[in-house]
Amino acid sequence: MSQSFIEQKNVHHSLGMTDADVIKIYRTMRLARLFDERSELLQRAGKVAFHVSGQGQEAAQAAAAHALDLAHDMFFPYYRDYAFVLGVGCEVSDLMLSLFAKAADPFSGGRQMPGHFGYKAKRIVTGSSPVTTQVPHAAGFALVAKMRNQPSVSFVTFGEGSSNQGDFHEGLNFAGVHKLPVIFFCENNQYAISVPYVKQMACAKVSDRAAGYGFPGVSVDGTDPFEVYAAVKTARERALRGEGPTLIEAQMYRLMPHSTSDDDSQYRSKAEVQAERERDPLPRMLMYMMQTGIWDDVKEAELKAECVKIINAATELADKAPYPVAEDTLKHVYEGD
Amino acid sequence: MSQSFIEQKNVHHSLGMTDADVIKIYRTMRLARLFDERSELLQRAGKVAFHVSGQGQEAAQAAAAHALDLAHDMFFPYYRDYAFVLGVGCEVSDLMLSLFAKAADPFSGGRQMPGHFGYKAKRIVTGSSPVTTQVPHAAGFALVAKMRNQPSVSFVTFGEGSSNQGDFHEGLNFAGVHKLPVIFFCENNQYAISVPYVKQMACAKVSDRAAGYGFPGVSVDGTDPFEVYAAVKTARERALRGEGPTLIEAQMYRLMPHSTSDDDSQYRSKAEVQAERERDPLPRMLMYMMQTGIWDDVKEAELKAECVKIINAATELADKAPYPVAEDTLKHVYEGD
Amino acid sequence: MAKISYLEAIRSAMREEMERDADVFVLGEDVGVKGGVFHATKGFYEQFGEMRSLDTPLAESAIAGVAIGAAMAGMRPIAEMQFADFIFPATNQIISEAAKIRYRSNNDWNCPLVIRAPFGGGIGGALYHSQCPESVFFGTPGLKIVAPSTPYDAKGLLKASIRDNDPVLYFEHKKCYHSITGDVPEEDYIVPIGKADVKREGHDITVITYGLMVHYVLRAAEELSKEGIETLVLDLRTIQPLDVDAIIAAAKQTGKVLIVHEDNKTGGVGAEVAAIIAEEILYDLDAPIQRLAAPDVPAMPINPIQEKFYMLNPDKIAAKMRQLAEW
Amino acid sequence: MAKISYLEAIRSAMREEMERDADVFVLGEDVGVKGGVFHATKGFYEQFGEMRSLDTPLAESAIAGVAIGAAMAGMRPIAEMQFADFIFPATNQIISEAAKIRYRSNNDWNCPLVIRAPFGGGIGGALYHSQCPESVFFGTPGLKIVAPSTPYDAKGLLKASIRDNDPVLYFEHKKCYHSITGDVPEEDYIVPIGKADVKREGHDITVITYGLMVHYVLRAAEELSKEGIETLVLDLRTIQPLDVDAIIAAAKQTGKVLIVHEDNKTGGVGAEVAAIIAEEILYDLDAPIQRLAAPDVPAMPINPIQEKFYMLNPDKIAAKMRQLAEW
Ligand SMILES: Cc1ncc(C[n+]2csc(CCOP(=O)(O)OP(=O)(O)O)c2C)c(N)n1
Ligand SMILES: Cc1ncc(C[n+]2csc(CCOP(=O)(O)OP(=O)(O)O)c2C)c(N)n1
Ligand SMILES: [Mg+2]
Ligand SMILES: [Mg+2]
Repeated sequence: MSQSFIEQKNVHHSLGMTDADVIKIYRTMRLARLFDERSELLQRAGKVAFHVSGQGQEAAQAAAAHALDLAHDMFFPYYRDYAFVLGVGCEVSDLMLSLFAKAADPFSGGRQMPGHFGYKAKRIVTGSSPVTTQVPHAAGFALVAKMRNQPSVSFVTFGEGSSNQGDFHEGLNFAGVHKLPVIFFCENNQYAISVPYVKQMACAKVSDRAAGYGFPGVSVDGTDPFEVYAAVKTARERALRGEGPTLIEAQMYRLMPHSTSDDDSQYRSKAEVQAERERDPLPRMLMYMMQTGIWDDVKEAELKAECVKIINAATELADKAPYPVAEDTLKHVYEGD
Repeated sequence: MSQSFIEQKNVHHSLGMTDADVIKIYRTMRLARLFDERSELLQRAGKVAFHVSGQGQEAAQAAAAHALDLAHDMFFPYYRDYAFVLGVGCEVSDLMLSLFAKAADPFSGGRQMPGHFGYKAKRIVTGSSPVTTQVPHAAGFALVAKMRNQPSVSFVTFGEGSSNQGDFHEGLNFAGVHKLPVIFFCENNQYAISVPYVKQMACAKVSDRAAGYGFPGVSVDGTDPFEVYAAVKTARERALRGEGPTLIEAQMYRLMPHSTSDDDSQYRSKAEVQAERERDPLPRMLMYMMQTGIWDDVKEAELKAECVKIINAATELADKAPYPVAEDTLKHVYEGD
Repeated sequence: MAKISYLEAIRSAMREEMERDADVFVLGEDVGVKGGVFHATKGFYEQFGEMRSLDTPLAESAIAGVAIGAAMAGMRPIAEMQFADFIFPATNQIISEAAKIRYRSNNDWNCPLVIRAPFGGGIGGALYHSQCPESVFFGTPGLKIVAPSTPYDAKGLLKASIRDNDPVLYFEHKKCYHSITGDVPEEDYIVPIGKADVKREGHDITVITYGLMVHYVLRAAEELSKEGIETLVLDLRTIQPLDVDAIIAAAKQTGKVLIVHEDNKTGGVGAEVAAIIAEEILYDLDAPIQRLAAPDVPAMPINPIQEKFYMLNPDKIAAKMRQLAEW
Repeated sequence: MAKISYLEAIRSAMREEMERDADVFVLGEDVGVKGGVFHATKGFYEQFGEMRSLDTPLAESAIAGVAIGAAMAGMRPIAEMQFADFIFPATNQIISEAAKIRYRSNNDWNCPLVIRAPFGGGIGGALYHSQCPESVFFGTPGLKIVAPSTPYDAKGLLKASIRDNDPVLYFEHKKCYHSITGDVPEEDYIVPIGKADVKREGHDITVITYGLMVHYVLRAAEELSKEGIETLVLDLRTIQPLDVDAIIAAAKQTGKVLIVHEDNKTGGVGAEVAAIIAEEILYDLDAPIQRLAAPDVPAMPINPIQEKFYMLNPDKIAAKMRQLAEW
């Protein structure tokens, strides 16, 4: 619940970040939020079938993306990571094409659900629905980086509920034994669908789990982009020095229902959600930038307008884009088919 | 490497144990060791095909068994736990029948490998070869004990290598969330077949893992029966009070190759094994008992003779016992067949 | 008799068994407070309390493994896999443990466990919320596998599964939940595991199927009936053990057999059904044994064009049936 | 040509591929310092160093999952499951991930992975060191599955698997390791995935099989030859994708087909082979399609009486072949 970064005026300078860095992160957050809100609308309007929201998680995602090396690192995002994938180079139109399940969807050619990323050109590794399978993959890429002596770090995200899967344990353990360059980034949004944190695990923090793998675990305020940025930077440097993985827990709150198929009033109160809206990273980041003097109402209006234009254009493009061809269902089971 | 219990004269009194308790534990250890040695001989002589040894692990196993409630607790031993199963009421003849794969083998009717226990009358739950699957089962029994409000604790053992399996993580987490009465007992004998501890996990102690599940983890000298006894007693009381599980790591050394199919000179030096023989719990327990005055050469000779007699009788019985009937292969796939 | 939905049949089977037998309880992701993502356990938390409608951590191997432990301890757990696609992390517990507990212990222990798993597609679920994973478990002795198509069968088979003393995988078709309704007796009944059911009599061709496809086949059969072709429709209901007698009888009746399933063709349950017929009554056949199933691709895409291409439907089935009838 | 064992064929295939291509490496439990519990990777640690013969923690899902990651990263990992029975904890990684990576990414990513798994029984391995798990993975599109019977095929298929750009499950029969030797060319060669092989020509009956059973069938065929019955023996070699053309040709040649496998009968690969024949060339058959396989029990017991009862052998096979010939 730290309000610290808002109160402090120059957190970002003390972290070696320029004003432009901050604006870039904010822009990513803003774009992701607008995409997310638009997706909700499109779903409610019956234009698309399904959306899974990342609202409340944008600060952590955008800041983490900004702390990574887009030319060398490898990314293993999970389904809420719109801000993250925008931060590492995806376009809103990519997200929209995926949301509409159109042929030009770069993640899967309209095959997978929205939120299932994968884009080799952007160093995003293909992901699936069964949670946490990507965690050992991230270790596998890191193993190869170590074998080939490449300055590449695997950055993999997952929810806190997913840290209860066997693959979490096995993946972190493998990376720990071989001191692999991996950042395990848990977006702890307090719920696994309807199951609250206390019914998921009995340790106080997800980061407590790192002790079992012999590498550091840190918990940060996931609504504070600067804390997240600093933690990811530190973890990345550690990884590059050959000292091995870090488990980062970014603590936050899932502001929306689990997905458009979920009714969260079945398991949590409106009051709880309302209270958590106080920590919504977007207005707080805006306040920080205003207070710091690098932002003002005019710039905000301009940005908003620019983002809306992007979203509108992407929506139109995706809406009009063709679906895949029926017979192409048979393609790409094996090489050459 | 504590020599402490040998140096102290009345460790057992300070733990509330009688002399008879100590002698009972020692007898179990002795019997298990003799069974183990005999099995090695039988295998080398071609009388049986395969043996997996528990030598070096008897103190922890026998002491743990002695700390449990044989009328209420449920046991989930792993394949090296001869001293443990003897301690909870199995006979050497049971072990021999299983070693010879005879029809009267109470664990499996000659179906499973030796070291695969399971005996409802003795509260031993059936186990298999794929490691660590028994860990969630132990949580399941403990869940039922909690539901039914029974004073029953699940006691489950496994090697340190097995603590890297997904089922370890998922089982401990489940038990932690629901504060179930389970004692997770890791027999850390330093190797998973050929793979030494440092190549299995990067945490200093297996017990470090408990932090990730929100319950205590303790490491004890697994060659010291009193340390083990005390730890298991404490964990059991905690479980019965409804405070949840404990992870106990008993540190020890596998004195023999992984199994009779293994040649350990391929991956560890004779010198290392020789040095570890110094910590062999059997002579040390004997020394303690001698120094404490509850044991002497005559009693030792008597016990040895009694044990050899038991082993001989069991060997003969098992050797002569009939194999299962061929057509019974088809039985017990489902109820009633 | 009351007309209820397939989902309500499943819910009421569980509810009644839980009322009847204190050893029955449900566990799984979101089955407690929320009442299940499909609401199969709606109201259970309120009626039976937390411990009998237990929200678990997100860990399928633990859900299966803990349930196996509880079953061996004498309870009758019903473990829910949120989607059948997510049963795979529990494979080791199901195949190495549940299936082998009675056998390996020489009948000393047993495992009265039900694993419910919503399966099947045609609901815009994409690759990982549409799969038919039954063929992965089919052929593992020690497991029973059922896949009902109607509310009557769903309720009766679930009750039979809960009362069974061996592990049962219960595949329920998501698309049937609300779209299929049917009459169900007010009084307690079971549908025995291992018995197929003739859902329609006919003397021209035989179609053997299960799950959602039963309804599509019946629709196709209606269509063909107008053309003068009468179809015997055998609903397997239980996939393992297969009702060999019923399969043989149904095949013999017409001598022309088509096997239809939603799962992909190669290595599916249909292969075994075909093999049994080819082994037992080859000389009674008047046409090659046909199979109609999904294409051999990993799973169905989400976009509506390709989902439709992937999924069978009454038209595709009718076309194949017509072909067979004309053979 | 050199006469080498089946195990040496596997080892030399890996060694030569690792010498040829720096992207090839092995990982698994005990594959490094010890050289594998069956010594399949003996000497690799010394020749290629720790990173290319990597001892992993005891965690099959990680072995598969890390290997999948490495494969997507451009390497050609060979992951060893110590026993095929222990492949099940990795099921989710194999079925949900490896098999679907190319498809779900619309060809953007691929997964050139080999998983080696020693399978099969008759070696006193009991329930959990004897299993034939191929039918669990058979029918999952996106996977290739091979199961060679001879040193020549073992070496050639392993090389082909390593060079393949999709995931391959390589089931090697433990009982063949030392008991089967055969000629293998000195020079580099591959055996293409997807091609069955006629191991013996014959015009009376056709036996289709794979793995260890190839040798038992050949021995039975010898026996029957003395009685004047000539058997065509088709070794599938690749289980997925099946060589449909070769199956059809072999079945047509004699019109009498027996399918033999060590795996239990129901839901085995034999069911699909039978179904294909019954679908494609029913009218060319002179006898019902027979299957001979292990009984439908969870796995084989360790005691020698029941292990023998469970396992097929040349005598049991010959008896069934005789029956078919006399049909
Ligand atoms: C193996 C598996 N089991 C179940 C599901 C269904 N499911 C999708 S998301 C989810 C909850 C995930 O919670 P968490 O990891 O905390 O991530 P969050 O959704 O909260 O971001 C569940 C149970 C799944 N996708 N994969
Ligand atoms: C899932 C699984 N994978 C592999 C094996 C083969 N295996 C048997 S014992 C063993 C090593 C176990 O090491 P650890 O857990 O430390 O127990 P220890 O044998 O040292 O007592 C292995 C790899 C197995 N039994 N189960
Ligand atoms: Mg969450
Ligand atoms: Mg060990």
